[in-house]
Amino acid sequence: MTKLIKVRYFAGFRESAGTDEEELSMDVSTAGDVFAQLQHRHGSSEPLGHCKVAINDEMADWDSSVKEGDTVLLFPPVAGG
Amino acid sequence: MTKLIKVRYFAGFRESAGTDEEELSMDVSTAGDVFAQLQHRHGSSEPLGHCKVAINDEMADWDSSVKEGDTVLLFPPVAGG
Amino acid sequence: MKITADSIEPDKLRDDLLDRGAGAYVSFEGWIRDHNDGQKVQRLEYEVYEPVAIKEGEKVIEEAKKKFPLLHVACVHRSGLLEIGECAVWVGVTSAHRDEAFAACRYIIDQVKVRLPIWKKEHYVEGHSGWVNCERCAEHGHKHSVVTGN
Amino acid sequence: MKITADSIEPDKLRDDLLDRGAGAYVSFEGWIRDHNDGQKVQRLEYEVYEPVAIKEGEKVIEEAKKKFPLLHVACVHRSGLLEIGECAVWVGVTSAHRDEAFAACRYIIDQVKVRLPIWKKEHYVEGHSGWVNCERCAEHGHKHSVVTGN
Repeated sequence: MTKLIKVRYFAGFRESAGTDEEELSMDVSTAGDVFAQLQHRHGSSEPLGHCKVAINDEMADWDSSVKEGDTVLLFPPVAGG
Repeated sequence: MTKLIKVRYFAGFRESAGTDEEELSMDVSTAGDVFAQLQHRHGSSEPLGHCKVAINDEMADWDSSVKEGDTVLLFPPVAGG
Repeated sequence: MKITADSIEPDKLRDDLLDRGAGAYVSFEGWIRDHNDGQKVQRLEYEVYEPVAIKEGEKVIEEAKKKFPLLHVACVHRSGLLEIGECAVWVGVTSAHRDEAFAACRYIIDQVKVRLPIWKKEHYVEGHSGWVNCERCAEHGHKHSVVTGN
Repeated sequence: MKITADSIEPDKLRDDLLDRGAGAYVSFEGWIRDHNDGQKVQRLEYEVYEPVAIKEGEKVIEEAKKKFPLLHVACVHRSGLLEIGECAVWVGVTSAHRDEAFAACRYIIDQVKVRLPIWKKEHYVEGHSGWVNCERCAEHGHKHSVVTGN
């Protein structure tokens, strides 16, 4: 089912996407689906296992479901400190 | 063999000896002998294993030998920090 | 948990943790090194997604308080451009005894480094720059995604 | 290794350890708690035999430097009468990475506490006082030799 999803990119992902956010109509059910489709679209090779995701500013899992109107935040490997 | 030994007491040992240092003529060969004789003399019950000893300002072992003119420093259980 | 674009002042942060019941204070500071992985670093740029970094940092602090009997805990992380020698992250912990202060301080910095949405881009003396990948990923032999020319 | 009768100022001591190659700074401070073993403490008196305390402290620092790849290390211990909340001992360590900074800081404070000729007498709110026995002895259920009336 196609949903309108807002996607936000950070750090290296923003650089490969060429934008920090976009609104997309996507046929996805989980956060992992969003990652997979956008990885293909933006040609990024970062493995999903190294990345993290948040939905509407809450940390989420890759199998968390995504619904119409959600904002999905794609975090490349973090490196604080 | 009897030797002239200077003995220095610290913390609780000073309090039980009633002095911080004394010169004694002792029949001893090791630092442990000094400890044993003075423990008896001053009625202290601190076990040797909890205490430490230095000879002439260098940390020593209880079986280190003591010679004429040495200064033996008797350290009750330490508690820095 | 605080994110700040201003200099971290450890002595002031320490004073907020004073407590008559505290016997131990342990602090960690992460400083900007002049080298990493054999490359000379000129400065570092931290990108922080604050809304989630703060929430996740508070979660880490709560976890530490549950695991260890602590009196006070605080953590501050910088954002923006940092020069060599600057403090990028500070963690301070007080407790009655030192065991738990050391353990909690270590727990917090370890978790902060791998869980908070914070990224650093190293700017090298040679002119290029690169995003530094996470420590855990590094263990899998997967370290830099170098971007040249900036 | 330094023994001092004056207040310890951690922020100044920290600044002596700054290094462009340092990525991690870990510090430990021992503060005077208002209680110990269920007794209310009013103040603490540290007796230090300086000639041996300094030698033994330097030995501990050298051991830490051999065990871990450190950049800078320092340790300061107070002597004399201390009030609740005062810093009795400070240890600061810098290194490239945090593993060794945490491990070395911990090693140094642990050794300082059991090896240096330093004794503390607790003065209790109830009026009596007592020499505090070493931590290791305490493990053998042998804690205070209380002297009453002072």
